[in-house]
Amino acid sequence: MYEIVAFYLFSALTIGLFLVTVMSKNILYSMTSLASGMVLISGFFFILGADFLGVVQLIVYVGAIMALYSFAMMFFDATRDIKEKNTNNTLVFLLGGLTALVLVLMFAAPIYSENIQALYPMHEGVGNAQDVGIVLFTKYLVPFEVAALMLLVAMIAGIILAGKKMDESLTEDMSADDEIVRETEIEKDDK
Amino acid sequence: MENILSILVFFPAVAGLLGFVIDKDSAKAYGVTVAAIEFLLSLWLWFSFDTASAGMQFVEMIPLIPDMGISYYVGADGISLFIIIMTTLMTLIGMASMGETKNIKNMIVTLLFLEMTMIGVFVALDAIIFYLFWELSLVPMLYIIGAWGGPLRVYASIKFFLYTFTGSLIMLVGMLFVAYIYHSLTGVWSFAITDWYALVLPVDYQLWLFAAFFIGFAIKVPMFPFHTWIPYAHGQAPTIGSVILAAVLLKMGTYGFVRFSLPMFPDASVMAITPVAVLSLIMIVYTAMIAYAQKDIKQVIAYSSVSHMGIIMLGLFAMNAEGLSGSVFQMLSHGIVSGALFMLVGMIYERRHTKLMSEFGGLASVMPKFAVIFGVMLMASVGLPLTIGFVGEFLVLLGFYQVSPIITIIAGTSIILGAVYMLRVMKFTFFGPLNNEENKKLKDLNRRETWSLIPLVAIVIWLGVYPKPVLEPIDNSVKALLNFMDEKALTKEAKDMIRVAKSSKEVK
Amino acid sequence: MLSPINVSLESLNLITLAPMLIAVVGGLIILVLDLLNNKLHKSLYVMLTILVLFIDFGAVLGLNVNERGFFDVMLIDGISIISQLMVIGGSMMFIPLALTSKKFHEYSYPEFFALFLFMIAGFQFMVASDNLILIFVGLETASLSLYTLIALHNRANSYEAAVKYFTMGALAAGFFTMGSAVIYALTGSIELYKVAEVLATRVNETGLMIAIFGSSVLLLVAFAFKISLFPFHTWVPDVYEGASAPLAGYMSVVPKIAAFVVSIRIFGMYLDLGVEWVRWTILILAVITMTLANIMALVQNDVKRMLAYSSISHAGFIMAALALDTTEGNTSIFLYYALFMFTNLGAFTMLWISRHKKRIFDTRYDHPYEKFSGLVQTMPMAAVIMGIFMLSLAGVPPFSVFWGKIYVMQAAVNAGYIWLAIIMGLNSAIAAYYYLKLIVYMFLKDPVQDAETVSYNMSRSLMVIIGFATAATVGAIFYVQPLISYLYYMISASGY
Amino acid sequence: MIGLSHYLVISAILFSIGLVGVLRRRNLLMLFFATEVMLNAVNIAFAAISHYYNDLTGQMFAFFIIAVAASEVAVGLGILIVLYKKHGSLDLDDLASMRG
Amino acid sequence: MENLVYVALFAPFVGSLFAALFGMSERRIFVGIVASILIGIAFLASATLAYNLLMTGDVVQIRMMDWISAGDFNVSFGFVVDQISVTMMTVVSLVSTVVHIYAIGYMDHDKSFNRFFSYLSAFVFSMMVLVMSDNFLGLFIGWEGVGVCSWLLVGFWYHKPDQAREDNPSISPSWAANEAFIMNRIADLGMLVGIFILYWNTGSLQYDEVFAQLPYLSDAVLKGAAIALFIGAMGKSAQFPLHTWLTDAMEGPTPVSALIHAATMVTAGVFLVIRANPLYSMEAVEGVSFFIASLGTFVAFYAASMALVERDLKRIIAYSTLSQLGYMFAAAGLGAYWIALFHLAAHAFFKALLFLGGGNVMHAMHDELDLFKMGNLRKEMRGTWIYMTLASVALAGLPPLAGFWSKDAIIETAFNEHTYFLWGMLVLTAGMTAFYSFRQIFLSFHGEDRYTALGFHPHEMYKFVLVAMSPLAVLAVITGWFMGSYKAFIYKIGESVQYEMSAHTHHLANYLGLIVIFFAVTGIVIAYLKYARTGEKAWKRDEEKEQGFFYKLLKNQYYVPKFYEEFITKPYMMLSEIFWTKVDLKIVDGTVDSIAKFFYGAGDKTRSMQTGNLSNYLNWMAVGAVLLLTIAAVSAMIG
Repeated sequence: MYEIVAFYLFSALTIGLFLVTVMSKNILYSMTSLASGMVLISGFFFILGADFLGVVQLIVYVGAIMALYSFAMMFFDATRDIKEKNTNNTLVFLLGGLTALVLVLMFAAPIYSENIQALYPMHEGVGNAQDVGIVLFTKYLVPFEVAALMLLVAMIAGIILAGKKMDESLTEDMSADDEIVRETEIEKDDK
Repeated sequence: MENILSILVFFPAVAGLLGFVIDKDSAKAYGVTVAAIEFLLSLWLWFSFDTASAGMQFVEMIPLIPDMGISYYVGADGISLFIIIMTTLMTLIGMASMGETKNIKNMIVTLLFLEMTMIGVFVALDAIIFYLFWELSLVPMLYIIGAWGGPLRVYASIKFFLYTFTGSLIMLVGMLFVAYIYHSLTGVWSFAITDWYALVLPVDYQLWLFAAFFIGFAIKVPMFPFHTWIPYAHGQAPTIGSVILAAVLLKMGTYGFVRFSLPMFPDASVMAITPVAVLSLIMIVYTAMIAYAQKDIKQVIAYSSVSHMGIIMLGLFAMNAEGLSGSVFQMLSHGIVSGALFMLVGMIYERRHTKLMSEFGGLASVMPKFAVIFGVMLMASVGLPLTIGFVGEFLVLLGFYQVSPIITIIAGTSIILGAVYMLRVMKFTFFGPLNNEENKKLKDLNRRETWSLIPLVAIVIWLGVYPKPVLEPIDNSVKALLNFMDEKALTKEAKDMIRVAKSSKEVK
Repeated sequence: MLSPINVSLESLNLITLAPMLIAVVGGLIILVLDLLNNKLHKSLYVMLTILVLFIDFGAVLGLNVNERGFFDVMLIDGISIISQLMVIGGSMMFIPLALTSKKFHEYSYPEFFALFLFMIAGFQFMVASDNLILIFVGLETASLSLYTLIALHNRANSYEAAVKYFTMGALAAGFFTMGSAVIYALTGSIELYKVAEVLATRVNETGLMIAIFGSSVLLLVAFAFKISLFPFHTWVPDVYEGASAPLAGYMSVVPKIAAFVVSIRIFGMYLDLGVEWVRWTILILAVITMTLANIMALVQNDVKRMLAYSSISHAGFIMAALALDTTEGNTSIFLYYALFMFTNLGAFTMLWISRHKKRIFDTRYDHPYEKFSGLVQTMPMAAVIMGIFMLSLAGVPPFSVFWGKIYVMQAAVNAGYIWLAIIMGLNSAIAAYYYLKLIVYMFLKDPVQDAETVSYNMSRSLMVIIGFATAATVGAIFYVQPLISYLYYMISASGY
Repeated sequence: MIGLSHYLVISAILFSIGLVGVLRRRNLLMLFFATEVMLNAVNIAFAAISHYYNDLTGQMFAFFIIAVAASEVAVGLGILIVLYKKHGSLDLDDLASMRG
Repeated sequence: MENLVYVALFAPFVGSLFAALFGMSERRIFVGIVASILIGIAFLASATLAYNLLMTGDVVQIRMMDWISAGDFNVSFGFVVDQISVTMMTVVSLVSTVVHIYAIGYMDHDKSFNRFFSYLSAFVFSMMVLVMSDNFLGLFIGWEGVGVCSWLLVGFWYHKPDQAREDNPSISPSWAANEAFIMNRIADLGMLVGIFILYWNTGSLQYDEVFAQLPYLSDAVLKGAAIALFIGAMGKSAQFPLHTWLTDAMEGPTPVSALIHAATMVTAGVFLVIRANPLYSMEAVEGVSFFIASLGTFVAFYAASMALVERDLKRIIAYSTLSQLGYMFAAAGLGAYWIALFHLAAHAFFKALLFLGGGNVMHAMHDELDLFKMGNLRKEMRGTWIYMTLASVALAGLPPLAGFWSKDAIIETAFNEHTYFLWGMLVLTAGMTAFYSFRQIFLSFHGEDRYTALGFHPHEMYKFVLVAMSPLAVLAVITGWFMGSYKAFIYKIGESVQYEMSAHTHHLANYLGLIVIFFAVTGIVIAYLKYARTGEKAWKRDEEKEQGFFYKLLKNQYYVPKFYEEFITKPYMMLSEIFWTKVDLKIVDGTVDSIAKFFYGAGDKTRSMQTGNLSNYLNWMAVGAVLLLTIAAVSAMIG
């Protein structure tokens, strides 16, 4: 019962919040609702017994990612309303709706099978974090390390892209923009 | 020298590579020397060729990609032998007579590469090697037309390239399919034509494959309605380009029919007689009429070329030794005659920078030598007996008469229509009063031009009077081919249609 | 309580990790070197990178076929070895392009080379696993590095390119994860060998087809994006235009090889299960891709952009081979890319050599066709070589790409898809036009520039690369046989 | 009782919302938000499947997805910064210098 | 003997080559002399051969070398000297010799003197090949060879400009040459077809082998071969409807007209029919033969009718040639091959003489050919006058000159075959012949002097030319006397050439002859009354009459050339233009180009898909994904 209530509550809230995220004209609302949605999603994780995941969700998403976004937002001075020209809302919603429909149809299929044996079963009476830890550091050690590498890449990327050295370009001779040496007519119809 | 074919193929290419370092002013001498050596080599090939044997000679085989069954596999028989010699000859003469001075070094190098690809096509016994040279030959030609051509040269060269390229890609699919069938029957990959000959294909496969090869070859020939690239190519190409194009490149198409379509798909070939004959008729009559309507001398010869190729096509599908031998012989004769005609037009073009008939008239008085040689070539072109043009045309018509008298008679109008448009050229260019002031100071052929044409005149007459040395080896190979087709044919209709020459023929 | 886990070091088969580790360590060394001395010249890093890759290459060569390692996460089968070799080999060929005579922004960063090596490691992980997680993480590692490398070219266009690539990549990642989720829901596993096993038992269950199809579509979208199939190809021209020429050339080969390996693993699985729908979807997408890209390439005014479209078209070509699901088809993928790589290397290097910091010929393009007009008169050798590359791309024998094309077409014919072979042939014919266009400019038009402007960036190492690419393009006929037999052996050994 | 399908459906709906966001957003930063929504939607699916199969793999996947999302944000923001420095705008519509 | 054959054959060839060596240099009189001598040698050789044949009856057959062999087809250069060919050889070489010598004088002032002899000798060579060959293909070589030489010689004065048809019915020498060549080519196709038919049914082209097979062939084949070969003959011998070229060919120098377009080449068609007499005498082809005879008769009359009103000296002679060829065909068609051959020979002599005489007049009148501008030339050109009168008498068929004997025999044959209509026509034509030949003589040599007023100062031809013409004059007189011995000579060849009048005809022969003579004399008398008198009764042009329908019809050659121009040449040109500009460029090439344009255009269109806007790209991606998903869902639910 508690699960049902929680599920529907969280569902309604996440859907609502994420709708705000994608629809709102105000970046602040958008971001706030995103953050709240993520918190609620960690709620799902807790319902589903994925405690560790829920915590990671909170820490990484709500903590790290949202923090990054808010810094970025400040940097971009994007607190004012965003003017977006949406030329083709019908298409967008049609696509979204269709996607939802097809995915729902897919998931409505008898996708779940009793016969499937869990490869890495959760153990009764063992905390989720422990279970996760064991699998993560045995089977998924390599992906884990690669993820570390990925984060390193992301870090380096972030640093050098945001770094001062990028302000001056060695690639482009800026003067070129002003004086085009020669205008050549492009022969469009030469066969 | 068992590997003379390889030498023939690669000598020009190596010479072409080395040609890059030759000084600009000596480039032409270099090119002519190389072409002359190549020509001598090809004569040597003839000399050491066993004319009595009908099979492949000087065969070389080096596996290149055994997993795909591709090997460097070359050989020559009576059919290819003379086309090779013609190729080397026309390259030599074309080069020697060339008046081009712009970027001469590039031209020489290009021509030498072109020569390699042309000879490669005619000696290849592996389908992929054939295809390789076939495609590669487009590139130098593209450059020649495009770089030294007339005002529409870019359009013409691209059209030439793309058209042929498209057709040959379809042909390539056909080749791949044959290889696949060969593999599924024997378990071995092979692109060797001689291996493919052993394949006995069901008739419906034959038809599809015939169609695939047909597209490739027909565009090259060029058969109606795939011929429209050729007026542009000829019209825009420099003289040397037209000479090589008409003399050699077009022969690749007809040669392909002999090498691939006929022996591999005998039943389909027999079934295709009527459609091919109809297309050939259209080529013969329709293009002859178009030639008549031309205002530009070169275009007349270009269209006449198509018309003559129609005769060759007709002979190929006569399914008897007379027609087929005649057809192969006609390839040589057309090569030499149309090559010479293009050279002649080029010479006048160099002097006057126009090819319009209306600009000329009465040239015979100021350029008698030119007029005489043009006249000889004209007569050969319209198939006058005792010139090279007659032998082939006569044999083709003779051969096809057995297949269909009506078609032969319509095709025979080529001797009339050919005369109609060629004589028109003669009349408007050489005869009549010499009215145009500019024409009055025209110089007759100089030594270089005369001496590059005289060998052709000599050949035109020699092979018209005594074609035997050439015709005999061709005939041997053709007879072997027909025998082979007859044995291989599945359907009775095909067996009936293919007429094997018998040495001792019963008299009715 | 959980019982303690005992894992023997041997069972981990750590050697399977060695190649990637070499690349990663190499990247770290470069970072450390930079920390110690930030005045080092780029040539040092280039050479270091090459050396690292050299060792990496050796390590891959030393791997045994069909081994698993590290709790079966690592999968070293034939295609993973050959694809790693090609990734590393391709990288080794492209990285010396940093040694231009002029300075370009990205190469002033030592981090560029570190990221480059990390990216290679990412690709290696991606291809050396059948675990969707590792594939995903490896893919993202490589992609994130690549986005950065593109942006590091440091001009407006390259940012734009990076943003476009990045955003679409993020969307593709979404589809990939969703697809994985469906697969996971279907089979309870994300390891492809296990997935295949379970799916084989479930494939006939009623009502499940929609999920199987759906999963294939979601994954297809993700990889079609990487491979650049229609309509997921839209990023390619812009990214190639925005990126530097070496990187564009690199992108046209190496990431695609990695993506193809994963595609072989995933879609090969579907095809083996008898899901014909996937085959037809891929075939149709492939055909549309090659045709449409060809058609769009016809009207391009910029050589690099044209090459971008051409690489889309080539990718469509190869994707069709993938749908054949035969050993020959799969061999042809690698053969094609190996041969394509040399030609593309050459072509993009030529563009790179001619790259200016100013846009002299056009307000927008770096390499408009006009730039090369009459090249044969000013730099005959360069024109001839570039011409050879173009002919090779057009599929004119005996240059390298032709052998790839003919092998693909033969594979199609052998699999009974003659119509496909014909479409491939006709597409080659269309494609010939735009390659010819460059040849026309180089050979048939009169020069508008002097040799200086075109050989602006020329340096000895670039000449070496060009020479190498030319030799490999021209001499393809001599090494195609060993290449085929090696590839065929490796692929059939790994059961594809 | 809440079954797997419930979670999957909510995941599907959230995924579609994310997609809608990706499609209609013109501001790059907000577009990035939408991609996060999509990834989160998938995470729900993974966690749910994991739960119902009693298998940890799904959680692993979700875990890595979060890691990837984090890295993407870092790189993405880095690119946005250089872009913003150059263009002074994050609007997609200003970003069409390369076309055709 | 074989050597003689080669001498007869190749002496002209050597002459031609010799002359060709100097072809582009200044006029050298010795070129003409050498060429003439070589032709003379050929004549001597031919004559020796003829004598030898007459004495021994041994037919010489030689095979020089292989020519074409492919498949089962095999043909070589082989020559046969039998009664038929030796007759032709002798006639051809004799007339040629005379014409060569004549030409030295006639072409005296032409700067292309050497070239002329080269062509002329080449023609003789071709003609010798034609008549001597022992197979159809060899004959075809000569056939085409003479065609080319005729083309070269008719167009010899190639520099003359084209004129309107009203001013000059032949338009220009080059035009006439082309016309001749092309018309002959049309007929040659027929000939080729005949050759094909014979080859595929008999397996050979050797005369003897082919003829040996004839009895075994089906009627259809025989008919086909006969028709096809005759089509060939029609072209060369200018039979209706392929006759227009012959009169136009008069644009060539007069020696050419004499040699080619009167004595030799044009008779090749007759020769072919005679040569193939075993074929034409087959019962199956009786219909064809009768058609030949009828056509011959028709042409005889038709040509003669046009000659009645012609003013151009040479064209009159050309019409008369045409008419006489009709006679020959009539004879050949009726089976009297030897008579046809005999008339051929006799005609060659007197017609050559006539032409050469005409040449003298032309030379004297500075190429003016209008009879109305001459008159009373006899006082200046006595020799020519005698020659021409002699030739005209022969042509008119008055005894005892050559024309009488041969022509009379033909007319008699028509009677003998009970084809009385043909006989009537031929007799009538004989009268017309006499009229127009004497009209020409009277208008030019008699009557009033009209040329002085126009500023002409005619003079007689060189002496040596007149001397050279004398053999022809002699032969024109005496040939007929040897008809009997010739009959004996030629009968040796075999049954098929033998032709005897029935006893009935033989009985009436004298009366028949008288009828012919009567008509001829009547024609001459009318001509005299109308044209030869002087003073008051002198002939005056009647402009009004010239507007009459019949006059105009005849004058315009029954509008046949006009018809050809309007209904063949012009439509052909138009159709060619349409094929080129409309069909080839617009449709065929247009299709090809439109395919290319389609792709290029499609590129331009699809290009706009690449908007550069990221949002669009994302849309594309989503559309693709959603579409695929939907299709997947639908197909999964269906299938």
